[in-house]
Formats: sequence, structure tokens, C-alpha cells
Amino acid sequence: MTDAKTEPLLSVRDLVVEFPTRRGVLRALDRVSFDIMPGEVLGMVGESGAGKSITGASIIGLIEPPGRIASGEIRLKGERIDTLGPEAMRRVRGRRIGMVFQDPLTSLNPLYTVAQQLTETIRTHIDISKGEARKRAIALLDRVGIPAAARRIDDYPHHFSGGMRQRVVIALALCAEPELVIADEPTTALDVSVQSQIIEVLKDICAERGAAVMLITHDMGVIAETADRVAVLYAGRMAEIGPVRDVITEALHPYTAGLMGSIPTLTQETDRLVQIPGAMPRLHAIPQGCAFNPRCERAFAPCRETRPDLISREGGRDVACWLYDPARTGELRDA
Amino acid sequence: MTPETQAPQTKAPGRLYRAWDSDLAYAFRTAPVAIVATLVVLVVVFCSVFAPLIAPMNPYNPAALNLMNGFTPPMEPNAFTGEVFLLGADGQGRDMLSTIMYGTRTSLFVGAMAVLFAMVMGISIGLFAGWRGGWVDSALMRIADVQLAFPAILIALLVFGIARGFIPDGLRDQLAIWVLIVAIGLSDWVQFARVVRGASMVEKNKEYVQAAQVIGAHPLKIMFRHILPNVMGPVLVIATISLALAIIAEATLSFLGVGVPPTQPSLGTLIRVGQGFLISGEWWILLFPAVTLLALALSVNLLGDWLRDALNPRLR
Amino acid sequence: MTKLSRALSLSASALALALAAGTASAETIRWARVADALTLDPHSQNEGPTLTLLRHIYSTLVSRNADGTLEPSLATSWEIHPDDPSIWVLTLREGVTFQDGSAFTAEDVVFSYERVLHESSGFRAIHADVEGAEAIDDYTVHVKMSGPSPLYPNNLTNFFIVDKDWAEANDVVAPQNFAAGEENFAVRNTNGTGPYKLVSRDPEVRTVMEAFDGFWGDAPAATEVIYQPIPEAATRIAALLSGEVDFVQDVPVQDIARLEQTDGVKVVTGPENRNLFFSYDMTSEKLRSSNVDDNPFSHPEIREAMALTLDRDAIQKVVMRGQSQPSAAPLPPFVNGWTEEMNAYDAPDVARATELVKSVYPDGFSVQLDCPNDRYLNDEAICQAVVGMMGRIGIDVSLNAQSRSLHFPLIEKWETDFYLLGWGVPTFDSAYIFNFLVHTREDSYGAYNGGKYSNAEVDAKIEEIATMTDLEARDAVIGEIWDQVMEDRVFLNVHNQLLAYAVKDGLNIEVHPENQPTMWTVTFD
Amino acid sequence: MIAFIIRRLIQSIIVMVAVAAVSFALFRFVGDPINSMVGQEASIDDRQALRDSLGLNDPIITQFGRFIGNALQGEFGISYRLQMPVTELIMQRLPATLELALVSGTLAFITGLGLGVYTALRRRGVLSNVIMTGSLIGVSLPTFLIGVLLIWVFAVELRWLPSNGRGEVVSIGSWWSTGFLTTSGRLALILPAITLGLYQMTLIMRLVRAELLEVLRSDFIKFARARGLSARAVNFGHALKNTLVPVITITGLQLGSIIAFAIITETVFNWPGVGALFISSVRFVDVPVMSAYLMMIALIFVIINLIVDLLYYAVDPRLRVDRAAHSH
Repeated sequence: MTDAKTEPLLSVRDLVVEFPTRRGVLRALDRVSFDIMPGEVLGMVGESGAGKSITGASIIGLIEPPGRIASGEIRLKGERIDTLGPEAMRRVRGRRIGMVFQDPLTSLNPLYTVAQQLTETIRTHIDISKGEARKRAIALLDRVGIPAAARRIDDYPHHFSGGMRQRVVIALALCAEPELVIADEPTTALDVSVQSQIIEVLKDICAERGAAVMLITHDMGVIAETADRVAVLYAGRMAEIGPVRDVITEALHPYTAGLMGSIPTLTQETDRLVQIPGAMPRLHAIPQGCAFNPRCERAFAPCRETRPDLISREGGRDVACWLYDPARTGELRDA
Repeated sequence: MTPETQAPQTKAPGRLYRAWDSDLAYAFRTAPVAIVATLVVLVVVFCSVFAPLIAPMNPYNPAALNLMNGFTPPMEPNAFTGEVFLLGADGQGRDMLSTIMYGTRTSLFVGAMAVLFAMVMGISIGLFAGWRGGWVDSALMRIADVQLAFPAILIALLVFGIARGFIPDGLRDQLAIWVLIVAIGLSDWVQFARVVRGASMVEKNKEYVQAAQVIGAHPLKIMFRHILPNVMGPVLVIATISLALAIIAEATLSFLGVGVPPTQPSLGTLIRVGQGFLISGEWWILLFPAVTLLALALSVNLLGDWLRDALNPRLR
Repeated sequence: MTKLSRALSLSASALALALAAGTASAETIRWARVADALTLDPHSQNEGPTLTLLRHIYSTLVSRNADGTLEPSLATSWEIHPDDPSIWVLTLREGVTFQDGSAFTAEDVVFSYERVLHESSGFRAIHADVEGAEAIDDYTVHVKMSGPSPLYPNNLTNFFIVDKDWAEANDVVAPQNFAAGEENFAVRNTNGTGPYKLVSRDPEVRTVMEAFDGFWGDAPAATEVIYQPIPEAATRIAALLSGEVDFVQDVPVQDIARLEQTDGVKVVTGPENRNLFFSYDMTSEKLRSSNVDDNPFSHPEIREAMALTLDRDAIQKVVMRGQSQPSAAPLPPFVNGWTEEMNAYDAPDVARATELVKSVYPDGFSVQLDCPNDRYLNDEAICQAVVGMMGRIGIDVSLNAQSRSLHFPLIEKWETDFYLLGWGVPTFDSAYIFNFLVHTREDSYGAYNGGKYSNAEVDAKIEEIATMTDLEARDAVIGEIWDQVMEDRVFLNVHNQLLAYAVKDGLNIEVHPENQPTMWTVTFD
Repeated sequence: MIAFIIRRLIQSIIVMVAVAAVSFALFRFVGDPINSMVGQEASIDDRQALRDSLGLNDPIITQFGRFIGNALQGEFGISYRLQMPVTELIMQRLPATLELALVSGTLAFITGLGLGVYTALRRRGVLSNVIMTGSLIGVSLPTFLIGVLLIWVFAVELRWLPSNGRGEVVSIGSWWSTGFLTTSGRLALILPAITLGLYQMTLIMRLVRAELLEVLRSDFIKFARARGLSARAVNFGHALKNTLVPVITITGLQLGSIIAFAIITETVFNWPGVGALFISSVRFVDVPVMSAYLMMIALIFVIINLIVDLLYYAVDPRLRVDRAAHSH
């Protein structure tokens, strides 16, 4: 799985994304760092507004103005991509990083056939003939599970059901064979019954092609089933990263712990995060110190004063919590 | 109308107030164009509303006019009477400044009333169409289509023609202004109706509407109360832009010989008369009313534009 | 230049609007006025622009000079028959041909009489006293009147002669009948004896005529006439200033000064045979639009007060910019029966007028004034000024200014209390005014007597002058009638209109008292 | 599809009858044609006789019935004013109006589309703001004044362009006359087309901008960008095509109002079209011409509506199934 010695496919370091507003500059992401290894599936979880989608958008260079990357760096195979010009970045999108959005109903242009959208995308990135592109497109549709792909490729998006459309979307995201696919809540808008199929397709096809996946979701269940590692975001900051099994069985960060408590048992949906009192702070009212401290049962003095940095632990785990500060482990052991 | 308009205060004041007080006010403070436009509108509205108090003379009182003052250029003494007018005098010896103030008053009144008329009509029809649905809705919306495609000038000419048949002698010039209001308003209700219809179609199936019915309240009344706050933004935008349109429409109709009597000229009538003096050299008879109209209509249009963007955060 | 003009006439149906004045041929006149001729049928519409245009294609028996006097045209002379005072003997010009080449003879005159007397003719009233016409020989026609009609030749100036054979061949023996729903050939086709031939016509857009080389009179200097109606005053003047037309007939008074100062353009002015007056209902018990219970206009004091507050000089100076002749009498000086004294009017005396009004109505009264806004020079502005003048003496007038098509029916249907009317006198005789404006409304009399004026004595005199042959005695009766009309203040006259024509330099044209300029009399420098 | 067209046709007929009824009602009040038709010398009796012969004294219902009956046969009678068959008169004037409407409509559409796209894509640019504000000036003055000012500047003062009329026209076939084929004809089109198109241009520009901004925010555009499609393909291929659906609708419906708005422009520029004809007819109470004009406007409206529906159909594939599903 994760080999510490291989170079990460994607490396995000101290990423800060800011939105200037009339109430001052909001930090949607505040010094977020993580890596994605080639071929791995990184789950990214957090509540709405925690910064998951913005992380995805900043990697692919599509933050809505006036938002901007204020500092930090994003590297793809060691090459900085956050500083690329628009044209160079455009060539990265689709070709090297694919993206799948939440709502398949609105992700497809209603006025073009699936074939038009697929071949256009393929031919944008790969220099092949129209016929060749179409062949590839049909094969891909077939692979993502569209029955009678050769015939249905000339249909318009509205001819497909929601689940089928999301398969088309996946095909579109993968058609130029990217090394990384960012899937931003790919199943939220779908019926529960098809959710797992879609995730399955996405995971399988990426595995086949050796593409890494960054799976953004607020559904811990999906992460548990799919991801190799999981990153937990809270109020624009990284709370914890680690192999998914470890994080689930033994969450380090109190917030993660609360989050894990909300994993639905079996397939039953329950209100998430009921166990954690209070709500995530708004971005313009992030408390001093650890952002989670007002809600944290285990908060102590430093939590209210200084923001904790990510602390590397054994087993490839990182956590941003004063509880794990080596300098303080002793004094807290019994607390 | 009265109980309904008061109603939102009980339910939505917090939301409305917050939206207005914060985002809109901030957007306004940071938009110089909107500020300038508002200032212009305020000055023009002030001058016209208080025209009877601040205007140097009452140009609507023919007995007070001295024909010999006709065509006095701005700031120059009249050759016969020696009187001086800041913006000159028109062909009837009316002080241009006063005439413009009164004319703007008439134009604004016509515009505002026409928009009000269109708004009441549009909201009622839209609400009704959305509530009843079915063939009533299709019929009303089809009429709206026809209305939208049928040019406003023709509709106004038509209303004017028909009204002339009903209005008795001696009342013509008093009623002309109301006919004008109906004529302009009638061509403008469709947009209001569409917005309200859309909103009411969404609302009518909501539980509270059915619940209201159970307790005996009329669903239309309930819907009105709930829909109004929702459509306030778009309605306001449409109303603002319609106001500018109505003022221009009044001027256009006056060019076609339909409008307020020449003894009580509106801005449009002044421009219609003034354009006859473009070549002859009495520029002030055209220029000042035209500039006033331009300033007013442009400002109202700019405000409408700004309002539309400001109320639609997605466009911001 | 000749080459160009030939090219122009060759492609006449698609004539280029030469943009620069300099490129127009000196022999072409581009003529713009407010309205187009309604038809080319010579006997259908008795209306100014129609008559003006037709005059260029068709000739009349008798024509009128720019100074208002009669002169021979197709008739070289006209006399009352020595034996029968009710017969007019017309001697016709010889050697005249129609534009299709056929000869003009007495037969054509007789036929034209039949046609002009047809019930679909617009000129029946003018020839109402004609019982019939008879060809005595090829060049003599007897016109039988119902009684002695000493001034009848005045009625011949708008009577166009058509070719009998042509009319019969094209089935246009009668003028357009609207109810029939079919178009008459004569509406768009012509065959006259006039100085110009029709080349092309696009109604309300452009009518092109070229000189008829078989014309019986002098060959016109202007060999081609392009006639364009331009209803908007500003556009019309702009067309002249930009050099797109050479002659603008209807010039707004306010533009005269500017045009006079413009290089390459000049303005000619002259009196029109038309006066403008207010009249009122002085007979009804109660007015339609007044706030008092009786009829204010029935009081002589009120009528006097109105005369006293009307400031004609101010209207002349400001509204008309000098382009009018203020006058108390509702007839222009051209008209038989006019005297110098009739023009005199009192200086305005607002104080006295106010007293007069107060003596009847201490609080004043209100009334509606009906006024056309597209018929006379500055009609609406005149009415507006009068509203102000009336307001000063306690008469609260509300103004109803509207299009002529709405205004004139009010007068005809007696649906107005107080109105503005302009009156032209094509016969140049007072009887025309009396017949239409003064005589009690009955039969063919009083169609425009909108004030319901009725005076049996006056009516009798009006009927009497119609057949009087002793012109001096007749003039005396006319004088008596005028005295009574002026005393009763039937009309509140404002002024006689002056006409202004604007032409480009190098083109000489005279103002015609009936506003019917003739292009064949135009000369070039 | 067929059911849809039939439904549309029935609606159109209802519209036409309604317009006929309304226009007929109108003419009862615009004035009395007789006065304009006869000379001032005509006696009261003559006037009555003419009224009778034209059927103006018949009961309203009779008159209306006769009017509808004739209108169905395309027969509107003889113009009271110009004494020509009304249908011929209108056909003679129609080319001028249609050419003017076409040119100003195209002008408005092209510039409106261009400026709308520009101001949407460069939303925060200085030039965009200038365009947005500047375009409002054109709609903040009455059309007739703009026309008069253009004449004054470009015809009187500069003498660049003709002040009035259509210039030289060339006949094509038996009833079409065009100004497109001559220089003077094309020059004469410029000022009226600008005057007439200004308002529509502003409208279309604003519509395009608003729709485009809306579309640019949509998920499928985000997704298209995320797939690395070029800005050109995204903005002009994906976004613009989606914008066109509402734009076509409004523009199409506006064509009707362009033709009607031509009343003002034609009057100011003495343009020999049906609008100017209508206004002179109103002044003269030329009832046959007025009714024919209104019926023509209604017909044009109905036709345009149909075309817009079909265009919609061509542009938006979603409608094809939806409509088909409805008609089953």
C-alpha cells in the first residue's frame, strides 16, 4: 500500500485559501498539508464548510473568484501546479487530474450528446481522430457499465437516469486517463441503491488504470469501504490523516472520534455528528487555539491558546491535537 | 391589500431585515454608480414632489403666464418684458425650470402609478394563475404571451382610443392622465405576473397552504402572505426598470399625440414640443427637459440594474 | 448636367436621392410638403395637397393668379349669355392635346361636368348650381345654372378637365366609389392637358412628373418634378438643410429665421387665403362642458369680454413669430366683401374684460376648448395661449387638443362648446363663408356652423346674394350681413395665416394664396 | 409534434379573432372617417349618405361580422385615404418595414450578443462597466428624440447620411422592393436601423449577459472546465449554446415589437413602411388600413411565435422528448 519511499503523486503543503469579504478575509483552508500516493484512494471527510470541496477545487485550479490560494504549494509528481498559467493548468485538468462532481443531473451539458462531450474531451487532450476517440468513448462507457454503449452514446444526457448519468460523468472524468481523480461527493445526489455501485465502478476503474482517487465525502461509511487512507478536515484545517482502518478503529483526534461514532451501522442513515455537541464555527469566527476546542470534551489550556500543528505518529498517522504533543504526553497521560 | 402587506412583518421581518440591512446596504455603499444614481433620483423626486413650494412659478396655471415671455433664452432678459429666467422660457412664456419641475412631477406620477397598476394587476393574476393552475393558468399565461409580444405602444394607443369614447366632455383633460396610466400599466403587468406565478406554483403544494385551508383561511390569502417576501427582490427589480420604461413610454406616446394636455405638460410633452425647436435654435426648450429625462431614466435604470445584480448574489 | 438629368428621368422609377445639393440638375425640382395627394382622380377629393398635385397634370378651365385674380386657362373667355343670365358661355382654347395625344374639345368639358356632378364626386357642392353643360360647337360650351350665378367662374379654378375617350376606355366615368370596394383606374393613372406627365407614383413616398412636351402653355423651366411628402416637420426641414430636397412647402414658423440665415437656402413668405378663428355655441340652453347652469356664450358681455382679452398682437409676435396678420374679421383680404375697417380690433383690456365677466358670473365659469393639433400653423400653441388669456379674466378653459380627424366631427356633429377653426375661401367671395359658417344649418347650408348661430334675417340675405347679378348691390348686402355677424360676435377671429416656402438658392417661386404652388412657373437663376 | 402544431394553430386563431375584435372596438372611437373623406363643402346630407353607403350606420355586430368575413378572404377593402386596395397598399409598404426590422433586428442581435458575451466574460472589466452604463443611455431617451438627434447630427450638420426615405429601391419580382442593392438604399437604412435597434440591442445584451453568467455558474460548465476544455470551447461552445435558448425566444418575440416600434422610427425618418402608413391612417381615420395593419401585426406575431417554437425545438433536444411525450 503506502510506501513511504515512493514519491507522492500529489503533495499539498501548507495550503491557504482565502476569500476576501466585506467582513474581512476568510480563510477557507488554513495551512492544509497532505499527500496522495500513486494509485491510492484518499478519503477526505468533514462537515459542510470544512473545506473539502475547496481543497479539491484548489488542486484542480478552479477556485471561484474572489477566492485565491494565498500561500502554500501543490505539487503533482513534484511539479508545482498551483503556480501554473491558465493554459498550462488547463492541460493538467482532465489529462492528469480528473474531477467528478456531486450532481450528475447538472454536470452534463443538456444540449450535447454524450458522444459529443466525450470525444470533445478526449480530443482536447489526446491527439487522435474522431473515429478513434469515439471508439475509446464507447469502450469507456461500456466499462463504466452503460448497457448498449455503442447505441446509447448518441443519446442526450436527459435520456439517462441519475445513476447512469453519473457513470457517464465518471467516464468523462477518466476519458483522458488522468493519474488522479478527485471525486467530490460523487454519490450524494443519487439513490441509496445505486450509490455503492457508482463507488464500486469508480474504485475499480481507477485501480485498473492505476489512478489515484481523492474521494471527498461527508459519509464515513463510504470512506470506510473505499479509502486506503482518510483525511479529516475541520474548519479549514487538517485534523487527522491516517490509514482508514486505523483511524476508524482508533481515532486520535477527539473530533475524529466523534465523527466515527456517527458511522451508520449497516446501511441505515442516521443524523451524523449528533454525538458532538455544538456546531462547527463559521469561518469568520474561528476560536483562538484549536478550532475544535469549544466543543472538545478533552480540551485543556493550550488548546485555547495555540493552534496545534500536525504531529506525525507511528503507522503513517498524523494528528493536529495538543493531546499528542510529545512535550505534553507525560502530563496528560493520566488526565 | 392592507392586511396582507402588513402580514410579512409578523413572519419574515428578521430575515428580510437582515438581508436588507446587511448585504444590500453593503453592496450599495460600495457601488458609486448606485450612490450617484440614487442621489440624482432623490434630487429629481424632491424637486418634483415639492415643485409647488419651490418652483418659481406655477406653469400649470395658464392665467399666470405672460405670452410675451415666450422663447426667452436662459439668463437673458426678455426683449418685451425684461423678465429673466434661469433656464429660459418656452413658447408659452412658461419658466422652463418650473415647467420641468412640474413636468417631472407629472411624468413620475404617471410612471409610478402605471407601475403600481401593473404590479397589482400582475401580482393578482400571477397568484391566481399559479394557484388555480390547469387551463386557467394556461389561458392567463397565453394572454400574457400575446400581451408581451403585442407592442406596448399599440396597446396604449388602443386603450386611449377606447377611453376617448367613454370619457365625457369637460373631463377629458382631468382624466387623460389616468387613461395614460392605465394604458402604460396595462402593457407592463406580464413580468410581475410571471414571477409571482412561478413562486405561487411552488408554494401552493406546501403543507401550510393546505393546513390553512383546514382552519378556514383562504389559501390565496395565505399564499400571498408567504409569496410576497419571496418575490420581493425580483418584483422590486422589475418595478424599478418598469418605472424607467413607463416614463419613456409616456414620452413616446406624447410624440404620437396621445397623452396629457399641453397645458399641463409632462417631461415627454415638453420634449415632443421642444424637438420642434431643435433646428430653429431655441435649444433650451429641448435640452433641459431632455437632460432631465435622461438623468432620471438613466438613474432609475442604473438602480434597477444594480439592484438586480445585488439581489442576485450569484451574479455578484 | 443634361446627361445626368436624362439618366435620372430614364431611371425615374428608381430615382436616386442625390445626397449633395450640387449634384441635382437645375431642371429638376425636389419638392417636399407635409402630406401627399390622396388620389390622382381629378374629381374625387377636394383637398389641398390633392388639388396642388393634380394641377400639374390636369388643367382647369380657369386658373387663379398668385395675386388671387382669375386668368384664362383651357377656357380663353367666359361670359354670361346675353339672353339668359343663368347660362355661362365658355370659349375653349384650340389646339390643346391630352397627354395621350388626343385632342381637347367641348365634348371633354361636357363629360368632365357629368363626372364632377356624379354622386361619388368630391366637388358636387361647388357645382351645386349647375344644371348641365352643353357643347355648342367644338370650342364653345354652355353651362346652364339653376339661376343667375354671377360669380360662378370662381368655382372653376379647381375643376379639372379629363379626356372623355380615355375615361370611357378605362371605365372611369365616375370617381372612386368606396362602398363598391374596387379601385378606380383613375386613382393612379392620369391623362390631362397640364404641363406635366406622370412618370411614376408611389403613394406617400414619391411622385415623379416630367414636362409634357405637348403642353399648350409655355414650356416649364423645371423639366422634372419629384414630389415627396414628409409629415414630420423636423425631418422635412432637415431634408432641405441636408440638400436632399429643393423646395419645402410647409415650413414651421419657428424655423423661418434659421432657414433665412442658412447659406444656400431662402424663404419666401406671403399671405394665405385662410383665417383662423374661435367660435362658440351661443344658442344652446346649457353648455356640455361648463360648470354654470346657463350658456355663458349667450351673454353679449361674455363675448365682448373674450374679444377684449384676446391679445392678437402677442400671438402674432410670439406664437407666430410675425407670420400672421392679426384681424378681427373672419375673412382674408383676398375675399370679396372684405374692408379695411373689418380688420380693426380693440387693444386688449383685461380689467374691463374681467369686469364684464364678473357682471354675469361673479365667480367666473369653466368651459372646454376643442382644438386641432395637426391642421393649422401652431394651432395647439394658439389655443394654449388663449387658454391663458381667458384664465386671466376668470374663464377657466380646459384644452382638448387632438387630431383633426377627431376635432372636425365635433363641429359637424355639434359636440363642441368652443372651438378653433380655420377657413379658406376658394371662391374668394364672402358668400362661401356665409353659406358654410353663418347660415342656419339646413340642407346644404351651415355644415360648419358649429356654434348653431341662427338669424332668419341673415339667412334670407345669404340666400338672396346667391343669385344677384348686380354686383354692387350684392356687395352692399354682403356688407350688411358682415355688420350683423360682427355685431353678434359670431366669430372671435385671431388672424390670417401667412405662408412660408423655403427653397434652395437659385430657384424662384411665388407664394400662392391658396397654398397651391405651381412648378411650371418656377424659374431658375 | 403534429398535435403540438395543431394546438398552436388553434391558439393562433383565437389570438387573431381576439385582435380582430379589439381592433374593431378601437375603431369605433378613433374618429369619424367621413370628415376626412369629403371636402369642406360637402353638405350634412352628403355626409350621411356616404356613411350609409360605407355601412358605418349599421349595428356594430353587423359591421364586425362583415369585417371578419372580408378579412378571412384577405379582403380589407379600399383605403378611405389613398383609394387603393388595402391589401395591395400594405403589401407595397411591407418590404420597407421588413427590411428595416430585419436589419435593425440583426444589428441588435449581433451587437447585443457580442456585447453581452463580452460583458459577461469580462464581468469586472472597466470597459464592461462602461458598456453596461452606456447602453442604458440609449434606452433612457425616447426613440423619437434619438432619431431626431441622429438626423440633426448625421444628416443636417455632417451631411453624411440621408435624413429620410429609403433611397433608391430596386424591384424584385412583382411586389418586393429592396433598398439593399443600391448604395443610397443602404445608406438610408443606417440611421433608422440604429434608432430602431438600439433598444432591442440593450435588451438582448442584458439578457445574454444575465443568461451567460447564470450558465457559466452551472455545474456542467464547471465540469467542462474541470475536464480541461479550452476557454473557447467552454465559453462559446458549451455556455453560449445554452444561453441561446432563452435569447432566441426573447429575440424572436422582440421582432414583433420591432415591427411595431417601427411606427415611431418610420414616422421620424419618413420611412415608407407600414408603421408610417398606420400613423397616417390613424390621423385620417382610415379604418380599413388600420384594421388590416393590426391583423397583420397579429399574424406576424403568430408566425414568429411558431418559428420561435420550432427553433427552440431545434436547439434544445430536451423539448423533443418532452413535447413528444405530451402529445402521446
